[in-house]
Parts: sequence; C-alpha cells; structure tokens
Amino acid sequence: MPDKNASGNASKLTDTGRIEIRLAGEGGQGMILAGIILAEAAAIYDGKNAVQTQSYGPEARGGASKAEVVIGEGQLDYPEVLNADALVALSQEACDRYASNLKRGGLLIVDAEKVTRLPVSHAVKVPVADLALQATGKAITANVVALGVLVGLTGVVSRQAIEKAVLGRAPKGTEEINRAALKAGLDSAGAELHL
Amino acid sequence: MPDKNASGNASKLTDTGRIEIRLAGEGGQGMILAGIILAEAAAIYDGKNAVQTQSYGPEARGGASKAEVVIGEGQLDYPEVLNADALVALSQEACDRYASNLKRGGLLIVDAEKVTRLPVSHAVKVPVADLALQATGKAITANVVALGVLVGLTGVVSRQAIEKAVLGRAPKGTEEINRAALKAGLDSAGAELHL
Amino acid sequence: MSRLEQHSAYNYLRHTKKFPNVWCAGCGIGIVMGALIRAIDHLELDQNDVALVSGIGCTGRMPVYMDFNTMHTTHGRALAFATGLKLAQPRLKVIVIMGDGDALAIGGNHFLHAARRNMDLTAIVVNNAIYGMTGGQYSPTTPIDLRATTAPYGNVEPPIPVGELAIAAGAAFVARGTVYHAVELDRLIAQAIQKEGFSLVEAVSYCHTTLGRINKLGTAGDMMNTIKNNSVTLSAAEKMSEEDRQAKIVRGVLRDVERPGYLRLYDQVIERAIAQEASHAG
Amino acid sequence: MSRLEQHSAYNYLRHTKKFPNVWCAGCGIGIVMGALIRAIDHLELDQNDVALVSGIGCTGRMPVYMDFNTMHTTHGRALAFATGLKLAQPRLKVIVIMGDGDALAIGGNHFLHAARRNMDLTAIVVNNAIYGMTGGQYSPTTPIDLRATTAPYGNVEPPIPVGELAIAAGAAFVARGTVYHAVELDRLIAQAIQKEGFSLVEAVSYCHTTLGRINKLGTAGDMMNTIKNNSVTLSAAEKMSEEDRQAKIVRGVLRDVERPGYLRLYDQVIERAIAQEASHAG
Amino acid sequence: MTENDLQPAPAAAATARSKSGPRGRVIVFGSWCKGCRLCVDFCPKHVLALDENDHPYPANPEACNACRWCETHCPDLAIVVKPVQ
Amino acid sequence: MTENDLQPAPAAAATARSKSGPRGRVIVFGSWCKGCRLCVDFCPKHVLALDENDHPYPANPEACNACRWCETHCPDLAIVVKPVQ
Amino acid sequence: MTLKLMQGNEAVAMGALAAGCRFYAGYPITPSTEIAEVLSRQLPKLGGKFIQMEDEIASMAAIIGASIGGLKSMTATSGPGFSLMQENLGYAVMTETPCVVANVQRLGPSTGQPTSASQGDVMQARWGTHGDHPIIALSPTSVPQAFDLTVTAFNFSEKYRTPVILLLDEVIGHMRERFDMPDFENVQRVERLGVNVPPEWYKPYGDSVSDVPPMANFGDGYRYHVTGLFHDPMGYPTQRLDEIEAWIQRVNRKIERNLDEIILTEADGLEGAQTVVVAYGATVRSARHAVKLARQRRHKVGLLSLLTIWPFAEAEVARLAQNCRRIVVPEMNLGQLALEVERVAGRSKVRRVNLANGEMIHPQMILEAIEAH
Amino acid sequence: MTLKLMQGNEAVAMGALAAGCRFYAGYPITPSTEIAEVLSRQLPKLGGKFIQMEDEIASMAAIIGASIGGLKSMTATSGPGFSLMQENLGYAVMTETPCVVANVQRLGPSTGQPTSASQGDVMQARWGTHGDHPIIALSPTSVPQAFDLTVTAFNFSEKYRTPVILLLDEVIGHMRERFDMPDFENVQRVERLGVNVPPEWYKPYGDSVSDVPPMANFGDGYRYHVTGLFHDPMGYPTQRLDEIEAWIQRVNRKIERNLDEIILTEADGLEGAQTVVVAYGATVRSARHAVKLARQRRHKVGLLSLLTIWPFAEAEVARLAQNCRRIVVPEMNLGQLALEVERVAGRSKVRRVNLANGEMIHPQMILEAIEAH
Ligand SMILES: Cc1ncc(C[n+]2csc(CCOP(=O)(O)OP(=O)(O)O)c2C)c(N)n1
Ligand SMILES: Cc1ncc(C[n+]2csc(CCOP(=O)(O)OP(=O)(O)O)c2C)c(N)n1
Ligand code: SF4
Ligand code: SF4
Ligand code: SF4
Ligand code: SF4
Ligand code: SF4
Ligand code: SF4
Ligand SMILES: [Mg+2]
Ligand SMILES: [Mg+2]
Repeated sequence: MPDKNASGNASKLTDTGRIEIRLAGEGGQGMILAGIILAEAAAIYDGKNAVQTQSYGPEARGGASKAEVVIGEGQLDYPEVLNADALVALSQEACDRYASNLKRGGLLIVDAEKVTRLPVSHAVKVPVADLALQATGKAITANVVALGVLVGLTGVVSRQAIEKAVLGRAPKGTEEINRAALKAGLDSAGAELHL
Repeated sequence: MPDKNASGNASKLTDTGRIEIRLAGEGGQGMILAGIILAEAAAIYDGKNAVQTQSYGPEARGGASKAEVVIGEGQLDYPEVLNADALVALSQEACDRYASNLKRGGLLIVDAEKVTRLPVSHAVKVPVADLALQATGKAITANVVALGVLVGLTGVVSRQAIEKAVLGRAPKGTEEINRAALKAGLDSAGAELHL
Repeated sequence: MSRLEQHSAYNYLRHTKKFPNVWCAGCGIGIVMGALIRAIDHLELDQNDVALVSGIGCTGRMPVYMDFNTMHTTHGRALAFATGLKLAQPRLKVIVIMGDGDALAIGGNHFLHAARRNMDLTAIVVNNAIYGMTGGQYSPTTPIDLRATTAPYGNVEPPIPVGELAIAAGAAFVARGTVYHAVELDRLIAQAIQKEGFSLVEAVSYCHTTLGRINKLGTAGDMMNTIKNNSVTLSAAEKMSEEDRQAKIVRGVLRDVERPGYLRLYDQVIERAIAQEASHAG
Repeated sequence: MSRLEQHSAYNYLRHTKKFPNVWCAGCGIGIVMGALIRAIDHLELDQNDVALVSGIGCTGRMPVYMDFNTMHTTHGRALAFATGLKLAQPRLKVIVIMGDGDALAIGGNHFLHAARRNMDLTAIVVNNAIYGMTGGQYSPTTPIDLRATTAPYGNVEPPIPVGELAIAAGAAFVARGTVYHAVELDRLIAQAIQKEGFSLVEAVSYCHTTLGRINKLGTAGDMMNTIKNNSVTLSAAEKMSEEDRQAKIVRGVLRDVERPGYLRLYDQVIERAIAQEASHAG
Repeated sequence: MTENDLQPAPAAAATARSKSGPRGRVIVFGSWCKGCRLCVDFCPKHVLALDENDHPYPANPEACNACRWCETHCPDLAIVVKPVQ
Repeated sequence: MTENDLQPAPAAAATARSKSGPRGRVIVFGSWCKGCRLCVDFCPKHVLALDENDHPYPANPEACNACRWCETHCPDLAIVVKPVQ
Repeated sequence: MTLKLMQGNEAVAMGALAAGCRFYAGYPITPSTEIAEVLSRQLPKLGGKFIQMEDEIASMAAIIGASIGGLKSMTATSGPGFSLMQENLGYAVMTETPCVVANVQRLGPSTGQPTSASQGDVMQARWGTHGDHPIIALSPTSVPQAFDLTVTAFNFSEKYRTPVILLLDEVIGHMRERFDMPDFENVQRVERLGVNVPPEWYKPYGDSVSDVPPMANFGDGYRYHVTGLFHDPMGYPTQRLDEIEAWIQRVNRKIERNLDEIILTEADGLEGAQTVVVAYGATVRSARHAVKLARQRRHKVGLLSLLTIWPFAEAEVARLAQNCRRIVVPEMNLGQLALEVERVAGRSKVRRVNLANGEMIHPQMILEAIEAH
Repeated sequence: MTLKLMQGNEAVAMGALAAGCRFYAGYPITPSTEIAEVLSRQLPKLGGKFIQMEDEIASMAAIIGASIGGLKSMTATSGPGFSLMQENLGYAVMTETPCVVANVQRLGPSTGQPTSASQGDVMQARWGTHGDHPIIALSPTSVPQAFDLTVTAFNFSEKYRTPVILLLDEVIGHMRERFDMPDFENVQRVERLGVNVPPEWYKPYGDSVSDVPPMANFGDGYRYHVTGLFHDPMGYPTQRLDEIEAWIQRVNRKIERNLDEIILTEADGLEGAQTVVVAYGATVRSARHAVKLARQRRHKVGLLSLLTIWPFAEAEVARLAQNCRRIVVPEMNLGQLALEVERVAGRSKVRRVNLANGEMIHPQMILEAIEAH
C-alpha cells in the first residue's frame, strides 16, 4: 500500500479548482447530511461541480462517520479526498480517525467542547454544539452550525448557495431554526476571523 | 461437424484389439443392461478391458435407446463407438437410428420379426423375441437371447464369461431362465453359422 | 353447456411434433392435463388469455402440449416466474403446474409466499409422492417407510401436509383431488381458476414407474386402485376418527375464503402513490 | 438454583474486542441475547456443548458476542448449516438465531423443512417486523399499512403467522414471547432447548431505528410500551373474540407435542442398513 | 391414427342392443395410445380390450354407456367417446 | 467501566431506608451502556436516572427492590443487580 | 432537464424509468438498496409495479416473467444476491428474455464487507451461470453515466433479447454527483422488435435477418412456448443436434456481429501512447487522475475506459497492444479483466494494479505502475 | 482389491467413502444422481449420514455445517444446482471449510440438455461465486481416476482447508469401465490439521507456518467464531484494512505456494513436440486417440492432460509454449480453458477445438486441428 499522501498536492494539478472537504462526527450528528448540503450548494446553487462520498456501514449507526465533498470547476476525477483542504470534526473519535490526510496547512475546525486532543498545532475551535443549542434550542442543528462556520471561514461555496441548500433540505416547519443555526455558524466564523 | 466416419478404421490403429459393439432396442427391452453384462463379461471374467456407455434421458423411457461397449486388451481411449464392429437391433426404430456408423462389413444382428427395413444388404436375422418366449416363456429375456446370438456369432467374449456375467446380474430365482435364454441365443447363432 | 361437447379437447392441444407425450404409459400426469383442459373449456376462457407456467420435472412437461401461452421455467421457481407474469399482464389467467418436489422441496419458499401474498395464481401440484423425472428419489410427500432410490432403507422423513400448509400460509382456496376422480378434478380446477387470490389444487397421482416399481406396488392400474380405495371425500372424512382420517387421502375443497388478491392489494399502493403525487403537485 | 446467581452472565460473553455490541441503543436483540444466556445458564449446559448458528442481519450478529461454538452463516440459510452441524455432532445443542427476514423471507424453505423433519434444533426468531440491517425494508412480518423504505405507501402484503406456519409444517414446540417479557422469554427458550425435535421461539422486538422512525412510533421505550400493551398471554387470548385476538401478540407455548426428532428417525435408517448388511453377510 | 371403432365386434353389438339408456361410440387414436390398459381395466362395462398393437378397441361396443371414464382417464388423451343417439 | 453505584445519591438513600422487603445494589458498566434509557424509564421504583454521560446511576438507590427488571432488559447487558442483605 | 446532486444508485433507478422500465422485483441488499427504494416510490406513480420478493432467486424469476408479459423489467442486488440469481440468469439467456440486472458490487467473497468498494464480480458476470452463454455487462464511471448506461442496458436488452448486467461498484453506487438529468421524453428508448406476422406464422425462436427473433408478449395472441431446455425455432424442446447447434450459434452471433455497437469505450490520448491504462468503473476516476499526473511528468500515457466490460473489447485492446509497450490494468480486485487483457496483449507487457481490501485504488498506485520500469 | 465394471459416478461415491467421507447432503439432479444413490445406501452402514435436503443451497450449507462439526463432507450436483450453490461455496472459501462438491456437468445454459455431455462449467467453477477467491478443481478422465481424484479432492480440501470442486463431465460420470478398486485401508487419506494448543491459545484463522491454520471441530472444546464476513485471526468480523489484506493474502498464498503439489497433470510425449494438445476430462480420451493417429502420420505431437483444472497449470503450459509451435485445446464447450491457454501461450499459436452440442469431441476433429496449417 502506497502512502496516500505521496501524491502531495497533486490533485490541484489535475482538476481545475479542486477543493476537498471532510466532515466528520458521530453517527446521529448529521455530518453526512451536512456533506450532501454542502455538495448541493456547490453543484446546484453555485454552478460548480461537486462529488460527495461517505462512509457507510454498521459503523454509521454508532461510532464515527464521515462525509467527503470535492468541489471544482469542471470534471472531477478522483471522487474521494486525497488531501483535505478542510476538516470539520465534531467529536474526538471523528477527529482522531479522520484527521490523517488533512493537507499540510489545511483548515481544521473542531467542536471546542468535544475535541480536546488535536492532531495539529493550529485549529479553529468553535463550540458548535453550544452554539446550536443557543441559537435554536436543538442540539441536532449542530451540523448546520458547522456548515456555517466552514463556509464563513473558507467561502468554499457562497453564502446564498449554502442558505438555499440548507433550506432545500430542511423538513417543513424547520426552516427558521435551520436559518438561525446557519447564521450562528457564519457569525461565529466572522468572529473567528477577527480574532 | 466432421463426418464421424472419416477416421475410418482408425480405432484399430490406436487401441490394441479394440472391438466396438452397439446394442439397441426400445426402452424396456433391456439392451442397456445387456451392454453392462457384455462389458462385465469382458472386464471381469475375460480379463480384458471394457468401457460401456449408453444413451440416457427421457427418451430412454420409451423410444429407442442404445448401449455401447468397447472391448480391448489394454488402455481404451475413446469410450464410444467410432465404427461399430457389430450392431444388435431389436426394433425397427433402434435399427434406423443407430445403424449409421456400423463399420463397412460390420455385423448387423436384428430381430427378424421386428426389423423389416434393413440399412445394409446382409444382416443376420434371428427371431430373438420369439426365441425368448419359446425358451423361457418370458419376452423380457430377449436381451439375454440377443447376447447369446452376439457371442455365439462373434466370440467377442468367451462363453464362460458371458454365462457368468449373465448369472451375476440375474435376480435371485431367475438364474435358470436366464441360462436358458442365453443358450437359446448361442444355439441359434450356431445354427446361423451353419447356414 | 361446455364447448367440449361441440368440439373436442383437441382444440387445446399442440399437435405438431409433440405427441405422443413424454410420460410413461399410464402416468396420471396426462389425466391431470385432461382435467385442466376440460376445466378451461368449461370456463370458456379465451386461449390467448390463459398462461401455463411450470417448473422442472415430469409434471413440468405438461404445458408444452397445450395451446396456450406456456412457460417451462426452472426447477422450483414456477410460482416466482408466474408472479412476474401475472403482475405484468393481470388480464391473463395464470395457472402454475408443479410436481411435489418442484412445489414443495426446492420451491417451498415461493409456495409459502405466493400463498401469503394471496397472489392471483392457480397452482396445480401433481403429487406423485416422488421425484419422477430424476428417477425416484424421495420427495417431501413420500409416505413414511416407502423406499426410494435415495431412501433404500425406507423413508423416515415425515411428509408435508400440502393443503394444511397452504392454508396456514394464507391461500384463499385449497382443494385436493386424485387422478382416479378425474371429473371431480375438473370441477376443483375450474373452481380454483375462478377464485380471486391464490388457489391450490393438489392432484394425487402416484408414480408407478419409480415409486411403484421400487416398492413393488404394481402397475399403473394397481396404483389407481390404491388411490381409489384410500381416498374419501371431505364430508366422509369428517365423520371418521382422527386416526383413520390420517391414513386417507381426503378429497374436496379444504378451504375457500374471500380475501383480496394481491392485485387488488397493490391497487391501493397505486392509488396512494397517485394521491400523494397529486397532493404534492397541488 | 441457577449458576447465574453465583457467577454472572458475563461468563458467557466474549469480552475481547467485541463490546459494546453493534446494535442501536435500546435494540431488543440484546434483551433476547440476555434471555438466551440465562436460559442456557439455567439448564447448566456445558459451553462446549452448545453451538449458536445465525444468518445475516442485525439479529445474525448475536452469536459473536457469546462464548460458545458460534457460526454466522449466509442470509437465510442458518437452519441448513445447523442441520449439517447437528447431524455431524449430535451431542451439541444447536441453537439457531435468525431475524424475521432471515428465517421467513429468504430462509422460509429451510424453516419449513427443518420443522417438517423435526430436526433437533432450537430456532429463535427475533421478529422486529422489518429488515433492520439493510435499513428498514418491509419483511414478511411487517404489519399491514405500516410504512417501510420499500413500502413508502404502506405495506399491503399480509404478514405471515410465524407460529401457525411452524405448527402446520410440523414443529414439535412453538412459543412466542416478547422482549418486554424478558424473564418469560428465558423460560420459553429453556423449554425449547430441552425439547426433542424442532423447537421455535419467536421473540417480538420491534425495531425502533427503522420501523419506528419511518412510522413515527417513537423511541425504543415507546415501542416497548407498545409491545407491553398489545400482548396477551395465551390463556387470556383464549377468552377473547377472534377479532380482538387478531390484533394482539399472543404469548406463551402455542404447541408442545412429542414427536421423534430427526436424529431418532435416522437411527432407524442406520439400524436397517446394518441389519441388511448383516443379513447379506450371514 | 387407428380408429378402431370402424371395426365393430358383432357379438357384443348383439347383446347390447337390448339395453336402454345412453350409449357411446369410442374412438381411439392409436398413435397416441401407449397401451397402458387403464381404459381396459377400469371401463365399468368391460367394453374395451387390447388389440395386437396393445391399443384398445371396443370389443363389446354395445355395452358402452358413454360414461366417459375411459376418455377422462386416458393419460394420453387417446380416447374420445361420442354419445350415440 | 463506570461503577456508578459508588456514588450513592444521599437523598434517595434516606427515603428508602424505612422500607422493608428485598433491596438491590445496581452496578452499571458505563463502557457498554449506550444510554438508551430503558432501565431508567421502566424501573418500577424509579431508582435510576441518567448522568451527564447518558449512563444511568441509582439516583434513588434505596427504592430498589432488586426486581431485576433493569438487568434483564438492558440490551447491552450493562447492568447487574446484586441483592443486598 | 433537472439539475441535481444525485446518487449513483438513484441515477440507475431514474435511468430505468427513463428507459421505460415498468417492473422491478428485488430483495434488499447493501449497497444496492437505494435502487429498490427509489423505484418502490416511483413505479406505482407511473402505473408500473414494484414487488419485494422473498429472495433473489424469486426476484430474477419475476422479472423474467414480467418481461415475457411485456414489461421492461429489472432487479438490483449485490454479490451474495447475484450469486443466487445465476441459475435464472441463465434461463433469461436461454429464453432470450430482455431484462436488466444491476449488481452493485461489494467486497467479497461471501458476506465479505458489505459497504466496501470492490470490482470483484467482473468474471462472475461473465461466467457465473453454468454452461456457455454470451452476456453483456456495462459499468459506469460516474453518476451521469450510471443514468446513461442504465438506459443503454435496457436498450441493448430489448434490442438483442438478452439479459444485460449493470455492474456498478459501491463507489459509483453511493457517490453523489452533479447531474443534469434529461427529461425522460428526450431519452432515446429502444423497444423490442414486435411480431408482424399472423400467429400461425410466428416462430419465437426462428431465424431472422438480425439473428434476433421478434418477441411477442404473452397475452398478445401469439401462443408460444418458452423453455430453459434447448429448443427448436418454435420454442419446443429438442434433442436434435442440428437444432441445438443452430440455437447456440445464433445466440452467440447476435452479440458478436454487433460488437461495434455493444462495446462502448472512451479513449483518451491513445494515439502514440507508450503506456495505455485500461480501466473501468470507479477505477477510471483514479486512472484519469493518475494519467494527468503522468502526463505532467511527460509520460506518453493513454487511457482506455471500458464502459462495456463484456463482451470484452478484445479487438481494440489487441490493436492498442501492437503499438504500445505497456498496458496498466488497475482493478479493485485481484486481477480479473487483466486476464483478458493479458490474453490479447501480444508482446506488450501487462502490469496489474490490484487492491482488494475495500478501498479505491489511489492514483498514486497507478502512477507508480506507469512509471515503473 | 475388487475387480468391477464401475460407473464413474459410483467411483466418485466409492472414492469418497475411501477418503473418509462420512456426510453427504444433496439434491438429486441428472447426471449426478447416482452419487447420491450409492451414498444413501452406503453411508449409514459406516456410521455416516446421508440427507436429501430441500434444495442445493441447503445441501451446500449442510455439508459446510457438518464439516465444521468434524465430518468429511460432500455434495454432488450438475449445472443448475451448481449455480445455486455458488453463494455458499463462497462461504466455504471465506471460512476455510474443507468440503468436496462434485459437479457432473451437463449441457447448458439453463436446463439445457440434462443427459448430454458438456464441459461448460469450467469457468464457472473458477468464477461462479462473487468476489475474489482461490479454488481447486479436479477433473478425471476415466472411472479409476474418478475414484482417485475424489480421494485427492478430499485430501486437498482437508490439507488446505478449502472447498474442492470435482468437475466431471457426463461421459465420465455415466461411463462404466473396468476398475480394480483398492481396499479402503490402502487408500492414503489426509486428515485436517488438528489443534495442539490449549483453547485459550487457539486462533482459528491465525497465521501458521503453512498458511493453513489448524482446524478445531465444533464440540471439541475450542469455542470459536465462524463468519462469512472478513475476519481477524480469532474469526471475529473486522473492518480493519490490515486484517482484511492479511486474510486475502494468506488464503491465496496457501494455494499458490503449493501449486507443485496441487497441479496434477499427465504428460505424454511433450519432449520435442511441435504441437501440444492440452485437454481435460473425457476430452482427454478423444485427444489420446487423435494423438496416436497423428503420430502414426509422423506428426510430433504431445499431450498434456490436466487433472487439475484450477489452479490452471499456467507455468507448465507457458513452458511448453516456448518450445512448440502450436497448442490445440479441445473442449466440449465454446472455449473456456482455452482462454487461459491463450493468455500464457506467448508466440505459440492456440487452436481451439470446440463442440457444445452434447456430443463428445470426435478424435477426427482434433486430428484435423493438429494437421491444419
Ligand atoms: C436446480 C435443479 N435442481 C435439480 C434438478 C433436477 N430435477 C429435475 S426434476 C426434479 C424433481 C422432480 O420431482 P417433482 O418435482 O416431484 O416432479 P415429477 O417429476 O415427480 O413430476 C429434479 C430434482 C433441476 N433440474 N434443477
Ligand atoms: C443473499 C443475501 N441477500 C440479501 C442480503 C442483505 N441483507 C442482509 S440482512 C438482510 C435482512 C435483515 O432482516 P432480518 O433478517 O429481519 O434481520 P434483522 O436485521 O431485522 O435482525 C438482508 C436483506 C444478504 N446479506 N444476502
Ligand atoms: S416417471 Fe412417474 S411421474 Fe414421470 S412420467 Fe413416468 S410414471 Fe409419470
Ligand atoms: S436497526 Fe433496528 S434491529 Fe437493527 S440494531 Fe438497530 S434497532 Fe436493532
Ligand atoms: S388409457 Fe389411453 S393410453 Fe392407456 S390403453 Fe387406453 S387408450 Fe391407450
Ligand atoms: S365410455 Fe364408459 S362404458 Fe364406454 S367404453 Fe368408456 S369407460 Fe367404458
Ligand atoms: S438499559 Fe442498559 S444500555 Fe440502556 S441506559 Fe440502561 S444501562 Fe444503559
Ligand atoms: S432492580 Fe428493579 S427496582 Fe432495582 S433498579 Fe433495577 S428495575 Fe429498578
Ligand atoms: Mg413428483
Ligand atoms: Mg428483522
């Protein structure tokens, strides 16, 4: 087995504007849905190309799980993350398991309360779950808060796109809390940037 | 499909002392059992080699069926009849269907009462079924009569061998009628020879 | 008055290349075929609207002789093929013809589920208590202690109660007849064909060539007599002791209830789907 | 007094690498596992003399946690594997653990024939009324009108009456319990294991993750309450009207008869074979 | 195809003529018949016998009461009974 | 493994002491428990509550009558009840 | 057109509907289940039927029955279920019944690893059922292509009266990708050749100019016989050697004479390539990446993507082999289609790149094979 | 020794008994049925067990169960049944359970022609189950060899903990031939490697010097887990890539490192041959005849008879190919093992001789291929 990192930043050389993002958390935290939303924001609302993959299986029921999103301008070849430009991790186990191929200098966003051991020296720590609770009263919106943080920090998709994508997936009657969660994430990213 | 006769008498060139015999009749006439008995006579009692094959299948329940026996001194390669040295046919359909690769000059034995159209000019016509009835009172022993005729005419196996083989396969209590049937066949062959 | 009296059963046969049929002389499968033809004739069904589906076995050879839409499938799977055919062409009367091994050994699961779903099919099982086609191995209906080529010391496996099983699984109509009672069989088959949902007719017809020969039970005629002497009608059976009844072939309609067939059940699915679509659009 | 009171159920578990188990929080399969362990403990069976055989599904994962001879086979075929194992090692108590889909959809035929042969096996079917492992498709036991991922408009297929089917097929012992009535389940399983021939315990345990979520039936606890409120004992059921009873989960021993198990039946074959051999030799 | 009924057996014809009730004419398709004897053995009126080809013929045609047992039980669909007025 | 019973809830202990009948000591294996709440919700004596890790602990230990409902129904075999003399 | 982020399995279901599929029978299995789930929702709206059968054997049987009844039919499964379907798949071949079988491959053998990626069933798709038989198997490399090739699968199956296997890998089946789905009216559909003679003249398995006999549906007034036994032009069982041979030859010929149409490939930079990568399914995605990297390093590399796996693109690969030095065959298995490549590679060297642990092949592995001496 | 005229199927049954087979589960099917019939009579006399299961799936399952219970076990079938056994055959591979599956081939596909000769399941024997897996398949050329190779099949299966397929054709299965059957005591039997460590130390799927882990029987006091999922050395399911890879590698290695022992061939006049005939099964009989004729006509012809079909005698054929001009591959199918021969034939020309209508290949056909230019 070759070292997966051996191709370095090679991906950039192949697909135009290729950006690789990994979203990880515990089963039930909704990170797979977050991945789908992010990919939809890029593919449907931002007019880019996007591919989303995820880890399936019994372990998706409990334990850590992840979604991957690759975004680019034209054809996207390899559909999985080669060297993540960004990783969002909402639990310690998810962070431990999935931080391995974060690109050197890549962005790591973690839930400040849940992830205490960090694999890299610099990481953006946001109390994602707390923000979700504050903003919506529902811990389950943490995934949308996380998307807000990611988009706020990276601009990987436009704010309009992510909002449309979130609302497009929101079950009837939950539009408002999802909008609030997204805003909370985006705002906290703004705050982060100004730190 | 090549013409099966193309290899002519080639078989003789390969297996030492190879003799090919085909026994045919209607389902229920016991010609497959006759083939087994003949092969056993050669293999077990005459110390030769023998291979027996047969046509299986739904058609073996009614219609014509055949058994083939190849006898030789050592290894026998091709197990089926290439060019029959002898064919015994107890019904018209059997004769029609299976006479095709009788060797030029090969021996054709038919039941005189049942086979009227003959594929070759010279054939030995024996009233096999009638002989069976006369000798044993049972039409079902026609196959053993036929074996007697064949062995009597060809000596392909010894008389002792065929008798042992017949008796070895005879259900308990039927030894005598089978011996009688065999004798009837052998005798009529003797008569044939003196014609 | 059935058409048979004007023009004979031969209108329903494929004459070309097919006769005489493949079965042994005296085999009851042909009698069941006659009964089936008379039943169809009696119901005055259009030949184009009838499909016969069979599995593999002596019994499975039946459809080829008859001039309908006919399908000789794989061993044990006839009911599953028929399910697809029926759903695709609900207009067809689909009649599924199986041997006991076909229907109940390898095909037992499809039997179970066709009955459970109340799939709109008529199953005819020719129960000859043996695997005929392959030469006499025991089947799930071989009686205890009878010998078979794979039960040289006598069968010890309890036979399946075909009708009772179908009833437990949910069949709407279950009947049993025999080849000795051929005319009764016509009637049972005709009733079954008319039934909504899953209907079963078990036709008892011992195989003399294998079961009979191996167990020295005599000729085809002898085995016919056995059936004759060993069978009773349902009403007669009800008057017998449990024990006596066990030894008998009980003939008649063992179950006949009204239950919606699968096609009607599935209509609900279609209705709901269309309603939901409309409400989404509206 | 059972050994459990001296040393706990943990003696029967494989601790290494295996815990916590794979099931969703609150899944009743684990409760059935507990009941099975208590039953085995109560019977004081030697662990080396017990084999657990399962098929594929959430339920099929059970054996790996337990310290016996354990076999996780293919989907639907556990009873057939177990049949071979039992015949090879008659000394083993072979317990077969299956989901409803495993036992009755793909595995229905083996179920039928294991029961018919009265094969000396104990079958435990965890009936969660759905295909859990694959994410909530309807199964042959899903109640009418409940939704599933492949029945988005509600299920229209009549569910199979598991116990009645086993009885019709010939099982010697048939019982039904639920995960709410866990201690009762111990007893039923223990009785089943002691039985000669084919014994079945159906353990009702609705899957909240799939069936529950799709149909908005609430949490694991809510579904426990549903079971509690919807079930009655056999004796209570006998006092109810047919219609009322239909809506209930009837708990208890539905059948318990003495019939020789397959191993004893096969002993006859061996005896006859040896006798015949001797008479040929003599 | 052998329509054996074209060769009525005169003796049988004589005895039966005196009978009342329905009567039948039996037609046998020889090329389909396999000679299983079911029709011969089970005909309630003993109408049938096998000929030298093992095909049945109405040895006693006048006894036939058109009960159709033979027709409905011939496994080879080789017999038809036509009611005779 | 968390043996929560080592942290008795004093208030509950106080009320229950007056009771007669059998009493039980509840042991929870935290690393196996998935926090499904079945034990908490169905304990007939309302002995249990979830802690901040979603694991049950005997919030009201003295009320426990060692009925073992929790033990026999924990899907993760994460509870043992020891009778207390 | 509808712009969507669509999953590969969903695209298969949508492609089926677009192609005119109106019957699905199946048994759930990871990682194919979404195909059934989407169709259980969509088919009844279109007047089609969905049924979950008791197992995969029954599923395969039911779609054949439905196809003979006149509906375009499909099933979907994965390895274990595909193994169970083999007997009836052979029946579809023997009876020349159009139908589509999607196998979303998972890591095997046996239960293996249900959610892991694999291309382990490539040879099984060709040889899984007993007896000699031709087969068509297609394998998409993206979500849009999953849609397109599903349509193609139905079209081939109707046109050639043959079962067609759609061999997905778990990556393509579960991946979500941008897809501008065409309106179904704009999708080109092929319908089975109908009968245009009176029933008395109809030969369901007769000779025809195209070697594909017209197919009547049961109920249409053509009462004919269908059997898994060798049969004559009327469909009746035969033991005649000439009839058996005629069947075998015609059924093989109807595929062989249309290889040009059936064998779909995508060529990328094959002209003058010294190394050619031959890939299929999700592995094409790894290969494309690797090929781009290699080209940046000035290697002359071409990529032949096989959308049709069976019949194998024998002629095309043989031709390439004459002009290149090396053929690299990356597969998520231990080397299956590589056997075919090796067979026709002549003097050009075949380098296999295999991974069979459930992971996608990393582009780096292919790059190394391209660069190795 | 007992001198008999014995049928091939009977010789298989006798070979099984001689090898120590004490369990048979099966479902009847032509042309294999005699194997079951003989064993139903003989096994109970020896304290063994015979059971006729409800189908072939169950039969395959039952023999695996019985083998895990410690009995040497077998089943027999033909094409349609063999197709049905594929899923559980893969389970036997995955769980490394010794067992023997005889497939007496008939003409296919589908129901085909049950009583006709064929070698149509050669590729299916290799690839019929899903996922990558090694397999051993043996094919006798005579009745005595049917006995011998059945013994060998059991021995290989026990020694390597793997299912072994015995691929007969109908000719060999039904043919009766002179056979001097050895006394069973004189037959060399291999028993599975037993465990010689205490239960706590036992790893049912652990590494071992031979790559074949010792096998404990259920009930012997070693309580372990058997699963069709990928598993670790303890037999517990795993998703760890390193453990999955280790399993795949070991299981393939245990066969590959023993190719010398496993690949059985018979060489006849290969030295200096310009044409080599590569044949197996009953076709060897035709080939022998043809080769003798050709030699009489002064052709330099050799004959390589493959008793082991899988693993394919790749190295041996490749070596021969370097020294001969032409390889003739006669098969009673449309060309299956010829694909493998072609793969390794290098520059020597491969000429296929195929017949798939149920008849044996006539020596003349092979002779023509030898003589053609
Ligand atoms: C999958 C498969 N297994 C086995 C067979 C062989 N086979 C053909 S018919 C048959 C059984 C026949 O018995 P039954 O179904 O009772 O029909 P019958 O011949 O008695 O009418 C068997 C086992 C087959 N064709 N296919
Ligand atoms: C041959 C085969 N078909 C399908 C599957 C996929 N599969 C795995 S578990 C399962 C059904 C699970 O339902 P059930 O048996 O009721 O068990 P549960 O998970 O509900 O306990 C299915 C269809 C498989 N593994 N093998
Ligand atoms: S073998 Fe038996 S069932 Fe088959 S045709 Fe002959 S008598 Fe009938
Ligand atoms: S999916 Fe359902 S059955 Fe499976 S573990 Fe979860 S709750 Fe239990
Ligand atoms: S019943 Fe039919 S087949 Fe039998 S003898 Fe009479 S006419 Fe002939
Ligand atoms: S119709 Fe009746 S009476 Fe007349 S021949 Fe036939 S069976 Fe005899
Ligand atoms: S029942 Fe068991 S798993 Fe559930 S909360 Fe209580 S201790 Fe934890
Ligand atoms: S033993 Fe009974 S009372 Fe005590 S905690 Fe458990 S459930 Fe509650
Ligand atoms: Mg039968
Ligand atoms: Mg279930």
